[in-house]
Amino acid sequence: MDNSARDVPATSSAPLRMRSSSTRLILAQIAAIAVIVIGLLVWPALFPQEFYLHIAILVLLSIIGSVALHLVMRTGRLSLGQAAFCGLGAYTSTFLVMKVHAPFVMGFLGAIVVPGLLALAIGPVVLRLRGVYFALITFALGEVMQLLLLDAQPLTGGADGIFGIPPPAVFLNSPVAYYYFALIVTAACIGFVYALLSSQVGRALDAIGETDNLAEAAGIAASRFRVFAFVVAASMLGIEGSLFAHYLGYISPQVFGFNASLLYVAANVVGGSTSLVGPIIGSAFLVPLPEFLRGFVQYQQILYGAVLLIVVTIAPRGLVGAITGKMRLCFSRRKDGGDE
Amino acid sequence: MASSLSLVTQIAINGLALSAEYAMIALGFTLLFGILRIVNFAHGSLFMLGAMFTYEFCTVFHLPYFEALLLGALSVAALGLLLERIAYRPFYGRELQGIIATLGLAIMLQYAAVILWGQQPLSISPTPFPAVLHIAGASLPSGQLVIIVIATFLLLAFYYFTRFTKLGLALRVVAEDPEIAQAQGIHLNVVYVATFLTSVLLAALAGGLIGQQYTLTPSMGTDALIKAFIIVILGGLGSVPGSILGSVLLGLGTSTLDTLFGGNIAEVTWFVAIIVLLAVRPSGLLGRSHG
Amino acid sequence: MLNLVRTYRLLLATTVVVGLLVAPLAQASSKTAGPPPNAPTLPIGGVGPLSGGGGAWGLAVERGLQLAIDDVNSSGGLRVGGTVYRLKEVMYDDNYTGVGGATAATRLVTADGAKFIIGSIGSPPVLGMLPITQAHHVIVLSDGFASAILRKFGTYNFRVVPTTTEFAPPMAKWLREHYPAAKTVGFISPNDEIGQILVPEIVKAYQAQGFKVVFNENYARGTTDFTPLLTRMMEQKVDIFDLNSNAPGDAGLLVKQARQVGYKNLIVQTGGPGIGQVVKIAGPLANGFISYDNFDPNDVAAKHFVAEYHAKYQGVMDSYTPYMYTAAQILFEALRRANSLNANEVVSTIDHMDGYPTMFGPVQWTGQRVYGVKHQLATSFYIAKVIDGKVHVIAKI
Amino acid sequence: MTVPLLSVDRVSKRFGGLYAVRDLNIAVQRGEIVGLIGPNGAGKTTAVSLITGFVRPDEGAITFDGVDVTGRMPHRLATLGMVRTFQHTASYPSASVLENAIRGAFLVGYRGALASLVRTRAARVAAREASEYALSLLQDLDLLRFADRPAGSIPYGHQKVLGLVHALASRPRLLLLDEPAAGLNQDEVDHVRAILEKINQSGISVLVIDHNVRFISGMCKRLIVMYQGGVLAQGPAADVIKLPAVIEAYLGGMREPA
Repeated sequence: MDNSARDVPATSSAPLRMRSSSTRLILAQIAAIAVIVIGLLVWPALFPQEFYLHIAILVLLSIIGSVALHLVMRTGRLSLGQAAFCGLGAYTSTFLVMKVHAPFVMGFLGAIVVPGLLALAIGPVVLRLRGVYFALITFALGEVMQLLLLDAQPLTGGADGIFGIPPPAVFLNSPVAYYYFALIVTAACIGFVYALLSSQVGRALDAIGETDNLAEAAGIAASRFRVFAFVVAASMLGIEGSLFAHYLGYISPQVFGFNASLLYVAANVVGGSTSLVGPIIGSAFLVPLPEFLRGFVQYQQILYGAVLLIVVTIAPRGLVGAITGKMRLCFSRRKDGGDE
Repeated sequence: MASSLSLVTQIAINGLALSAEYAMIALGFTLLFGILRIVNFAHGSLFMLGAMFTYEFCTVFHLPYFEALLLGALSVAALGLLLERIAYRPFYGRELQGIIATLGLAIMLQYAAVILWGQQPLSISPTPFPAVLHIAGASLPSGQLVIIVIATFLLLAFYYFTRFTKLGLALRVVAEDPEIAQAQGIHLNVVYVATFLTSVLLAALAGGLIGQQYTLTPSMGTDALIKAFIIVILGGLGSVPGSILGSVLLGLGTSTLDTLFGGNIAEVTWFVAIIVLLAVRPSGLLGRSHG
Repeated sequence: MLNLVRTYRLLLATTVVVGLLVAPLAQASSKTAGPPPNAPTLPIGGVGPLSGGGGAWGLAVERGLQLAIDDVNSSGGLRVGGTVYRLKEVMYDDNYTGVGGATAATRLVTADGAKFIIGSIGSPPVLGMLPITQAHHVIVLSDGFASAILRKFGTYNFRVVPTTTEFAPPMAKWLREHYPAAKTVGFISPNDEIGQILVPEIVKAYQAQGFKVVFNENYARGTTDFTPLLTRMMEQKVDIFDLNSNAPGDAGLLVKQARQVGYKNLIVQTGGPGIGQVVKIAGPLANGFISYDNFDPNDVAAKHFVAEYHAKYQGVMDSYTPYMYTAAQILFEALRRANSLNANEVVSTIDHMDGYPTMFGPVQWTGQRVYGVKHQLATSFYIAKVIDGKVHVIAKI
Repeated sequence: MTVPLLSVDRVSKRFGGLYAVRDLNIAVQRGEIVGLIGPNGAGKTTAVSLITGFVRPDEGAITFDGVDVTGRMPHRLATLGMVRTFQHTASYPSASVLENAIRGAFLVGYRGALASLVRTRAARVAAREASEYALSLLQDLDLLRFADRPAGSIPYGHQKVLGLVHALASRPRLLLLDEPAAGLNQDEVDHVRAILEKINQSGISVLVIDHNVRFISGMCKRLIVMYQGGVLAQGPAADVIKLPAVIEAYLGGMREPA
């Protein structure tokens, strides 16, 4: 795909893209972002019901995870076990707060550090694998993590999980407060990833994501950058886990299973895995989806599956791909060659 | 009866039976990957459908078991023709979308089955093979024996098919290198559809065969899929001999570990084992390592 | 062959299309007329796993509650505080996870304005629901094994299915009395809350009666071949093989395979109602199987209920369905008696409903000693035995 | 004569028992442009891969600018100024032409993860420098007009040139080119040749693999002929190509189906 379709402008190419069409496109994007930001800020006022806040919070949290996976996918690796890091974060944070009686901040930091360390330990080994092999080994890692959470009963409460996890702070007890808390953290995570991707590091990640050899030849330490992305992603998932645990007040192993890992993948594929906007849109679309289908009780799962299938069929480059495609058509006079 | 000898024979027999079941499950899965490069997340669901259709023909329409089994498998294969168009063909060579597509399909099939057959465990009754054989102090349900025999037969037939038939050879060429295959005038689409049908047929047969031994639920495919994963990783993705080796390893291993150490340990052991194996030898025990 | 193909393409196409069309209709058709058309509707929440593990239980909630609601609506609606309400079930899937339960509860409470909820079944979803319902003073009649469910969230929550704590001791006592020769016991259970929380309780009960537990193994959910575990169990020479709270499907397979590998001694099940299914799955091999059961199919009310169920739904009825139906009955009766929708008034009314007749016998609340709150439904239960393919109640406790 | 920029001493590499490269001895002098020719399967590409660290040698030593670099990672060698191109993957097909060039200039623009993340002044300056350098290269090699086209969508000849840009962008001292003119028409070949000569005049040493003897011998003072994994002959182009052994090897190499 054309680089200008990315949300990450290759800084220097700006002068070249200063064509009226592209500028309008950019303006449109800015406008869209502005609308979204304002929408997010006033959301609680528009939908004061706890339920809508609840869903919004779940969306925000899942965005952290999808964006984290996105970072890994940009380096050309698809992980089917990301939920393991989320679970590790959730249980670490819970353990520190409830067993060690540390303040939430410590639990939060623990949720960042511990999954990061795990990723740092296994990353160099597993990231040597590519394609399906990497997907499968991460799948296996996810399963192991879930089994450990299940079987380490004295530590994790086993299948029944841990309940009564306190909120991060008393004033965060109300859904509205937690919504803004989650909004801030999520925004920070997205901002961080954006900064990363639009920096030289991001350039390196995209390079190794596309062709290892060329990147290596140009002096890019492919393996090191991959591990870096993997670790950052793990820490972000830890953050999601911590926020999740202290929001819901209850965690149990099955929440961090294969389906959770797949949701991150689905968010990237359905949203579009070539730009940071993809996973965000993907999560915002997939997490609430069941709520629209709940009315169908027994049929909801069938419809959910159908939606997945249909979206990847009609929008192979993901929703964002489809949208930007449309936008570019409206905003650019010049036909763009290589854009499939 | 509990002499250590009989224990060993029992472990061996259980292991053999499991191996046969696993081989049935894994064969179609690895075939599809070997040739179409598709990780078929719906494989388990097709397995489940095979079992359900067999149940339908056997218990509801009161056909003799083997007719039911065959009819069931053919029905699922026929369904497969449709699925191939809507959920597979658009995604050949597009791994990412393929995963999500087959995943969506898997969910649809599973919960369609929930509506058609309910969530309550069904059983193919009356059990077509009630007898239990006794060998050297160990016992083997005749149903298991049937699975072992048919699995062996199918594997041999499959071997013959790939070695000595035109289509089989075409299959292998395509597996090696689609471009060369095309250059040699092989119609890829024909091979693809043939492969897909074979894979579905095998999955469905496996379902119907294994189904007569156990209970049938719409979610029975999930476990089968995970087993298939483990097996192909052990043996090597896309390698048919590998998948057989993997099945035997997993079968005998599970039987031994479960008997001597119990379920939890066994399960963790397997995943740790495949992680280590993948780390040191990604292509599995018999897989072709490709750059 | 080609014909077959076409037929099946057609068949699939139609099933899908018809299915999607019928879905909403099915919803609609479940609202039978009765109360005045202008009667205000009172939403009754239903939460249960319709997907994920334990999927069968979700239907138990949905249908049990629906049947109870049909009873009320068809007999003119529910009169509370001078107004007649038309009851309406609002059922949500909880995916058998904590977050699923929390989401379903939040939606019911804050979006649908439900003040009363039936379900869910299983600790994870229930533990996910209760913090929310508790905070909103919403009354829940549910079933989760975890003891915390009553200890920590007992105020507005009732457990309507007897747990191991209630029935394991008398069951063990009965076995001791009727099988004095038996000494050793073996367990095989899934490595979830059943293996981790329930089995230890049953073990205690057996040991209290002087039995020796010589084998206690877990298996991973989804396992279908238990012969390896059974093989080892037989090495331990167990006199009683207890299926504890294994789901009916697994229990059936365990019985079948245990007999196939040549286990000759007694097989009992302390918990996990659903003896009928065990018989269906194990066939003749189920003969001699003894199980705890609390649902007497010969009871008049029970007969009527089963008939009602099969008139409306086809297929096998999940054994939790009567419990959820009964829970709804208790709730509606409490609303009538309290003549108010105020949570606290309704709770205290339920607390004092001992004696109200149900198909499980008169209501009786217990649990003060164990959970510190009398919100555990105690039902009389039976011990049933399979004799040449038929289930016979051989004792009532 | 001074110590060579690159020297390969008795390097061997086996793949599954078979020698791909055996006792290879090559030297590239500073500022030299040398051609590496030989029949298919002679081990030319393997040699380049060994030199640039993409393949670890079984035996032997590789010295670059007096430093022993045997078995170092490719990106480390790139930082030392040794950069290669690939015969088949010339560019990042989906990234824009400009982005390709900038990625090539990574070493120019990168000042460490933290620096580039917090956008320190140094990092910003470096990044700007990198992109300006990339632009200037595109300018020089006449690719600027494609700048925001996906690299995969531009004509093959230009893609090959873009491969050169990508390699040049990291300001190498030694350039190893794997068949830069393969599959190009005569005009394009001449264009590439002109570019390579220009590159060489700018002081960059070049080692270039190619089949096209005319193309290579016209451009390189010195030729190295590989055959069956070793050096068959080397010396002034004019003489080497006349050697009967070379002709035999070549024809032999040509005869056996590749």
